[in-house]
Amino acid sequence: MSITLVMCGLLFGGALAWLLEGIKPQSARWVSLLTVLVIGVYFAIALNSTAYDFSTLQLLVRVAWIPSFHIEYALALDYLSIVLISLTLFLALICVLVSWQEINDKVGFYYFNLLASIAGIVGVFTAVDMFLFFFFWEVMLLPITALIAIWGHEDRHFAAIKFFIFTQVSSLIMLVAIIAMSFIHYQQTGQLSFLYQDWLILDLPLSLTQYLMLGFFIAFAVKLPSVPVHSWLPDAHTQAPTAGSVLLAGVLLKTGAYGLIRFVLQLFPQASLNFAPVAATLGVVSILYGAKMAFAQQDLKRLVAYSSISHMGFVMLALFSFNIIAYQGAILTLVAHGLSSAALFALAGMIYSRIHSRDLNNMGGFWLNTPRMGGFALAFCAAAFGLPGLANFVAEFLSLLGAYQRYPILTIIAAFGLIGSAIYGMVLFQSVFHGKRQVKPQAINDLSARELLVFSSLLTLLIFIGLYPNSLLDFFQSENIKLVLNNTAGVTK
Amino acid sequence: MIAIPLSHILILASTLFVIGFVGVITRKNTLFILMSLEVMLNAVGVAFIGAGSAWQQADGQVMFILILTLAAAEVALGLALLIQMQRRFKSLDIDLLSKLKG
Amino acid sequence: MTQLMLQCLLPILIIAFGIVLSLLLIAWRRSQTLILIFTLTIFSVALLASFSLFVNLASDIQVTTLVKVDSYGLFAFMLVLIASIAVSLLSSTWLIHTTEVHDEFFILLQLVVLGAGILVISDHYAALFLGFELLSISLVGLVGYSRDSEFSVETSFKYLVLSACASSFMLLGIAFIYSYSGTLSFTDEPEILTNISNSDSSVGNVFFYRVGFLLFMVGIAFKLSLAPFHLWTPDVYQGAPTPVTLLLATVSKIAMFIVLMKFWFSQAIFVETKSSDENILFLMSIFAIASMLIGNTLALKQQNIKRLLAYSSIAHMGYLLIVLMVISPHSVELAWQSALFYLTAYVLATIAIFMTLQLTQYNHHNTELDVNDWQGMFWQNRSLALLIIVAILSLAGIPLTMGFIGKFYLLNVAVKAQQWWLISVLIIGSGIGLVYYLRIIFVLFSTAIKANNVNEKNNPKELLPLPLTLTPAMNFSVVIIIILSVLLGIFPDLLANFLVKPY
Amino acid sequence: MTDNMLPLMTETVLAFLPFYPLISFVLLILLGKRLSWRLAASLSIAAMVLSALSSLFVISQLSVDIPVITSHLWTWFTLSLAEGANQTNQSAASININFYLDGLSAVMISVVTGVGLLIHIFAAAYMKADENFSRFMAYMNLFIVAMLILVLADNLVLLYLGWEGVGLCSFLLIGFWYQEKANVLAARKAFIVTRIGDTALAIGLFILFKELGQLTIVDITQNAQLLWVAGDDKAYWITLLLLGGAVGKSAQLPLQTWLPDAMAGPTPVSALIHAATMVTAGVYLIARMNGLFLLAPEVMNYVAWLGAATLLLAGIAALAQSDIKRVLAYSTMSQIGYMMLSLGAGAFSAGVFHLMTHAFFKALLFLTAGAIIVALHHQQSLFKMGGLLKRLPFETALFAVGLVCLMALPGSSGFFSKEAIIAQLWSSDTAGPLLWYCAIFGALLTSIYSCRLFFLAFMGESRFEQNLQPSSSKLLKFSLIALAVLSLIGGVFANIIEMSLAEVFPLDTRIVESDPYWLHSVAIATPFVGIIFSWFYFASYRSKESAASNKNTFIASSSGIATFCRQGLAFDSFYHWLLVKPYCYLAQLNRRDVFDQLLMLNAWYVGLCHDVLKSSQTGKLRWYAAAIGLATFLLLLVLSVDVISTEAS
Amino acid sequence: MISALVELNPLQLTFYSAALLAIVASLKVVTSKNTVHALLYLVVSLLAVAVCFYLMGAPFAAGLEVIVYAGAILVLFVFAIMMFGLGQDETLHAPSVDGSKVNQFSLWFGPFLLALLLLIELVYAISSGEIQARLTANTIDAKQVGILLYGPYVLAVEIASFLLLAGLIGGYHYAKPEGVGLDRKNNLGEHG
Repeated sequence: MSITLVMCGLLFGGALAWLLEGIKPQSARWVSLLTVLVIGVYFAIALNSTAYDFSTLQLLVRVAWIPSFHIEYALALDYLSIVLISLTLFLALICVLVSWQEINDKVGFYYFNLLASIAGIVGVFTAVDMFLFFFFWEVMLLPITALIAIWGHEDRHFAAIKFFIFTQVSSLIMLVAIIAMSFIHYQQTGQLSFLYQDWLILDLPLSLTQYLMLGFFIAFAVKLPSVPVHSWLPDAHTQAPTAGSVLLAGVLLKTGAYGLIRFVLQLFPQASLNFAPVAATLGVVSILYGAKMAFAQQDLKRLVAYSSISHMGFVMLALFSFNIIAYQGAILTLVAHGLSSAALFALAGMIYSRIHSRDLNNMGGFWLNTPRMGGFALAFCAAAFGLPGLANFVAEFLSLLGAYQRYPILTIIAAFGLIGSAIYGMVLFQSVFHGKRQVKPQAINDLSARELLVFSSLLTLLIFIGLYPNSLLDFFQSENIKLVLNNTAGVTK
Repeated sequence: MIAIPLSHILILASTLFVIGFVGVITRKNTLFILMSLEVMLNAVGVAFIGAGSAWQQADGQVMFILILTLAAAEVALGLALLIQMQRRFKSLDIDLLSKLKG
Repeated sequence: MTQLMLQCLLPILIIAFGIVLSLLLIAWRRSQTLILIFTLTIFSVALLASFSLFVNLASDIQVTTLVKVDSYGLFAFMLVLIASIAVSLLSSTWLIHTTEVHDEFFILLQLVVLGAGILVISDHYAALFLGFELLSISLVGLVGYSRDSEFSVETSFKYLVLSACASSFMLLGIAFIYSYSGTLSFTDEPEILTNISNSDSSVGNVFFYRVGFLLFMVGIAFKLSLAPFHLWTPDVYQGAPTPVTLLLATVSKIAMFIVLMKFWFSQAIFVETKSSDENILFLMSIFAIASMLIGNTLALKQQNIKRLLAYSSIAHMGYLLIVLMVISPHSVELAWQSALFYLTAYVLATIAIFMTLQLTQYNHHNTELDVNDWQGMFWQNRSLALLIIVAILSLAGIPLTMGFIGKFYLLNVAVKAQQWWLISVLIIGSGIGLVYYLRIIFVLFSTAIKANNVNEKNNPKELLPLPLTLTPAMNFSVVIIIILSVLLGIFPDLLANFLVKPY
Repeated sequence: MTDNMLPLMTETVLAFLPFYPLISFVLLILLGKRLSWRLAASLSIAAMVLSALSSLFVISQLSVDIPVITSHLWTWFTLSLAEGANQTNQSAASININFYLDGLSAVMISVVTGVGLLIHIFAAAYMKADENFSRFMAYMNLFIVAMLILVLADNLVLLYLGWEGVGLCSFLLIGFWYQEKANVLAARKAFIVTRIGDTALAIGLFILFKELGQLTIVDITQNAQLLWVAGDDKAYWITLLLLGGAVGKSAQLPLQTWLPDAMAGPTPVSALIHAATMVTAGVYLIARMNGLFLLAPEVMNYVAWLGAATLLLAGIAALAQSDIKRVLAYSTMSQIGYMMLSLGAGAFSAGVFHLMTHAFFKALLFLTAGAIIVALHHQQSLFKMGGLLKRLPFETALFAVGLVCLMALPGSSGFFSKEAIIAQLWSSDTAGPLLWYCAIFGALLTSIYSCRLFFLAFMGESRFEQNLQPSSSKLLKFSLIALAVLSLIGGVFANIIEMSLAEVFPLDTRIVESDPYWLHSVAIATPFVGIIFSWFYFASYRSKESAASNKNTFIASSSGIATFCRQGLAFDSFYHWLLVKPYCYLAQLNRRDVFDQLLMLNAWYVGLCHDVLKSSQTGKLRWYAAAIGLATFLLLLVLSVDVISTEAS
Repeated sequence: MISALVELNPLQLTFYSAALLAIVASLKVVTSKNTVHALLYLVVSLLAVAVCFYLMGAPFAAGLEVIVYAGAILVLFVFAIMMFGLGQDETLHAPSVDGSKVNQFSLWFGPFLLALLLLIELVYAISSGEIQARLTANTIDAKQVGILLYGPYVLAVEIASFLLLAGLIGGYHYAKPEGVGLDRKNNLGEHG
């Protein structure tokens, strides 16, 4: 089981795509498609053939990297990271496919960036040395920023800079917290260490952890994103090329949630517990505010972007409820939102490629020409507003059900987000597919085979997880997670 | 010899220094600026010599000599530039030299 | 003067001899190529000498009262030499465009290096002052070197007058400190503690010292272009020929910062015995904070690349000041490592950018390059554009590059010293900085203007310059710098291990 | 063997029961327009037939010995419980995809599949000409799936799945003719308004789960009755929230406004979803959760009052409608109000019985109305009809049958069910005489608007000039006749229903003797009073007077009060001003995201600083030198101020 | 004040009068309109400072002040003035600002105030220190200076020579007339 191989493979594939483009123009797409497929298959096979029990964090690699700071190259996996990596690789496939015809300029370099960012994201999900984690955390941003800035829409530079500054500034705060943690380790053991497992056993004074926790929290809250630091997201999503949006919504936001789960909650249980009311409130505000803002948008991608904020609010609320049900709900939300928002962005991309506009006012009545697309769009909108039977419902239901155990009032307020999501979902679907037809009939074609493949694979997964969520949740039933959560809960008592 | 308080010497040095500085920032004529710079350097020399004698060390005077060297080098360069400026602008108005800004 | 002392001074002596020999060489034959090769040889030999000295140095060695050779200083001197070699190589591409023979240029360059060399090993105010002035005076000669440039006189006059002003302030400060302490050496026990046993020294006494310190810092801050003494920087950067700007940005900064650290760490300990260094630390934080904020803010919408770099250098010096904020003597070593690593990253990145700047300037026949002149370079000249990208990312402190490790070092120092204010300003400053750094990178990728130009082919002025073709040697050095920046950014220990004093 | 086989088989049949229409749905969607009308129609109807036969079979297996049949499909998800989080001692609650068949769900599935089948048959004929026929039938099938899941669900989450599913189908079908702006808005409104109720339901589930650690209906009822006594606070809140859900789905006050607009959908949709099945889901929910509602008598009382208020409001509104379908829509609302009233009064089986009979006759009414509308070239306004008695005798007869049931004239199915409700109101703990009067008044209103409708549409002078195009489809006629028969003889099911529901609902222990003797007679007489009143009051509608006087009447009907009534007592505009406008206004106000603006203010501020600082770069040497002095001066000041403060301390 | 003056011994009196003279002369340097006058005032100021040096016990420095400063450096200035004929008023060479008093005032007022404040601060710092009576004013003669200069400071002397070299080369580069130092080969070639 070598995650390093996965990352290197992706990078190598990207580089190959870049190089080969010069020789044979069409090859970049195939090369990257093959790369992602091969890597995905390798990952699956490798997972099945290992004897590790991933219900706890299993250290896979540990090599000294920067000895003068005792920084190590340490990668580990558990079910959480496995699920997220699988999601990443799956969406990578989707990204490659949705860019197939959208990108015609500098294709090779585009795919290089795409695969490089995926490699970085895989790194983020596996790194357990905090310096390494930060390293990947930053490195994944570069290619994504490039994707936005080079292949984005009209305001791409602004959006890319905004995106980059938000994440960079917040992650610098995290870096400070990381360094402070390593010094605390130094003070307590006489040696610097950035290893996550080492930090877990530190005895931290509460007065300090509150600030440290906040350092991590801010970085992850920006990435998640949570109100009031969400405003990079609508711009970035709107301006990014389709695959960029898919990647951003599908995977990148998940890194924020992943950070919250793995680091904030586990390293600073007491501090996060004290902070939980604030965080949960932020989550609720995000849910409602995101839903409200989504409704107000005229830009299709912006609408979906705000809906992402709303969905991620559920994650925040659920995670800070310290409840196993909510925890499962949060994880499921990550996957479900990854799929559904990816689908919606892909939809936006396909519409854009047909009418060259993202403005809802220019749309309407598409059902007439594109019933297939409409059907899928309906399903994905339904997923977005949490129709039972699709993955998002179980996710939101579990999140709220769990959160209610701890924050009854907040959860009830959050539940109004369900209404809000219905409103924007309806607006989204109806303004595109219902109403009078806005464009000439020949202008829009129904889905091509490639697009059909993208959509149907996404929908299949959404339905499968929606009807059989235990396929995922079973991994998160283990005693271990309960133990951690109980520990956190135990602190309260 | 009768002692003169070091503080008085330093006050003298400061006064001369500040006068020189005023010259640098008020005069438009480049030549005056160079002269004012000389006044400033000279003031520093006063301070060094005062301090040196206060500590009964020759270091102050050594420093003075080094400052003298500096003054010479500076004046040489400054006057050369003055020539260049006169050649190019036919004027010594320092405010002409404000093309680089922003 | 023992043999050991002479050995220690060998790199400096080589440069000094080089200057004399150059004079003789000029007397013998005036040739551009010859003097260039000679200068390069001198620098390389000095580099070799310093490296062997650096490796073999067993302890800090005091050579007369004036200088003290230690490994930090030697490392910094090697940096200076590397930067100077880059400057000479770059200037060789620039100087051939004018008809004069530029012997003076190379002699002045060597004088600058000599001044820097003295600064980095100085242990005494006299040495500091002399090194400082040698650097300034030679630089005055260099900044206006191309006399046919319209800014020549303005640049050199500004630099001369302001530098003289600043050094006067500094000298007055030294005089104050001297009258207070009775010694001109950094490391000597101050006389005030040995001679006069007035243990009940009042606060005012310390205030006197502080005033001296502040006046001294004016000079240093001027040279490092720390805010609020930064005003000259963009003008001189812009007016000076590009290689000289590189010199200003690297050699002068390295040397001044090293001497500041030497001074500071001797002084900080000295002040510590008086158990009241809060005010001075406070003063330094003001410098740091002001520089970080003002530098980055000024660079925000700047279009001229050189001015932009000038402003960004202000910010970088502000970041670097953080290493001075150590409280305990134990952290001094970390502070040195951090500073040297950061400087190395900074120098490498600056060299990279100026190199590109010089090459593209030549291509554009335009010394006033705007950021937009680099438009679409990534698609025309990939290696050069990559060089800029790596350099900019390094300056912005993004991982994969050395600059990030440098920033990591700085943050380590700051966290250890618990300078939370400085850290927050650093973060804010970096945030602002990203705006203009990213803008440059995006310009490299953007293709909008090019498309327009295709339609207006009949207007020769608007045509983009031909794609740059680099000589193999240039290409090689570009690749080397890229690899070096990234390699050291991923494996910083390759360099960091050198920064630990072996003794 | 057979003894063992039979339960297994029953379970299997039950398990597959809802999924035949699903298969049909998938096929119809995938194949789409490639299917011919015949193929698509037979596919969807076949699925319905299969479901109906299955339900007949499983219902036949129910007996006193086997009151409940369950069928486990798979575990949906598992809710782990933190220790000590609830009073029961289990560590996890499984949410299963389980089907649970008892008397109540048996009634429901028989209605859903039975009426559903008939409406499908009707729809196949009715929608034949539509180019999206197969999509329509697919939606209808999907709706049946969701509805069946809703009524068969053994836990509330699965019920919620069906609940939302029917909502979505309703949305799709209302907006089926999506090119009309009005349809689109009606669909949106229907979905969002019901979603508000759904949210209340969801919150109710959260509380339920927190309090009981259960979401399976049987367990909830059992545990709740073990743990709580009547009047318990928790039960109060939970049932209130469940009521919220029910109110939304069943178009009761205060969430009733979507139903009239929902008539924008094709008529079979109105018949199936907005009359027979979906809108009764709320009634089903309350009946299903009766164990819980009984613990909260106050909420029962609210249910009754809401029902009464809705039936009156809807009755009044129906009086003023000009669109035939809207009249029927309001009448649906009003009839569901009866059901609610009945549930609130504790007369659960009467409510459910009325649900069934209402499904029959309201489906009949809608479908007949549909047939008439088609015949009139999609003319829905009553004022454009008139005199259809002669021109469309078949339809008129069927419609009359429906109206008779609606008015609950003796002998009709509506009579049995409605009388059963009214009879139990007077002495109910949670209802009472006041509500009885309401019900009676409602019955009066019902007969008046029914008569008005009948007079306007079928009597008097024909106001429709064009030729009629009555459909001659046999399928259509078959389904109509079948429904008419059901409507008429529906009363015979009363005993069967009573029997099958006896297991589900607690026994009625109230003493009926306290009722005054005249109750029954008044109740029976009321519709006739209404008819007689209308006969005279609406005389102009049925007379063949000159067009001018008719005109006057119609103008009068557009007076203030009439308009107020026609708009459903202005609830629409009330909500529009109270909720929709402010929300839209807020959204518009903050379209550019105030947080973003605040954050970008920083950027603006830095830009401003840049400009200010840039102006300090004047390029003037003397200013630069002065700046050195100025800075030195200021820094010295900082130092000295600091010293003074240390000296002071 | 008067009594304090009376109590001063002649040497001190000389010092203070020389200091006063230096200050006044310096003031005249920076305010004078005429270049040559200013230069002469500068000489006066330097000479007065030389006297102070002498009284501070630094006769060698006093000598250098007169010889090098007043002698050599100022001669450079004189040469420069003579070269360009700069004897006149600076206003001839700088665009005059109507010469109105208001303008003059506003031109001077800010810098003057700034300088005054700076001076006050410095004086405050000086007087706050305990360095009042430290000066013993024993003469440090040229020999001591020489021993120091060629002992510990020998490197400084060497470096100072390079400093002068730098000044020389820089000065040469700027002052050389256009065309001097052209590469002979190029000069004769097509560029010539």
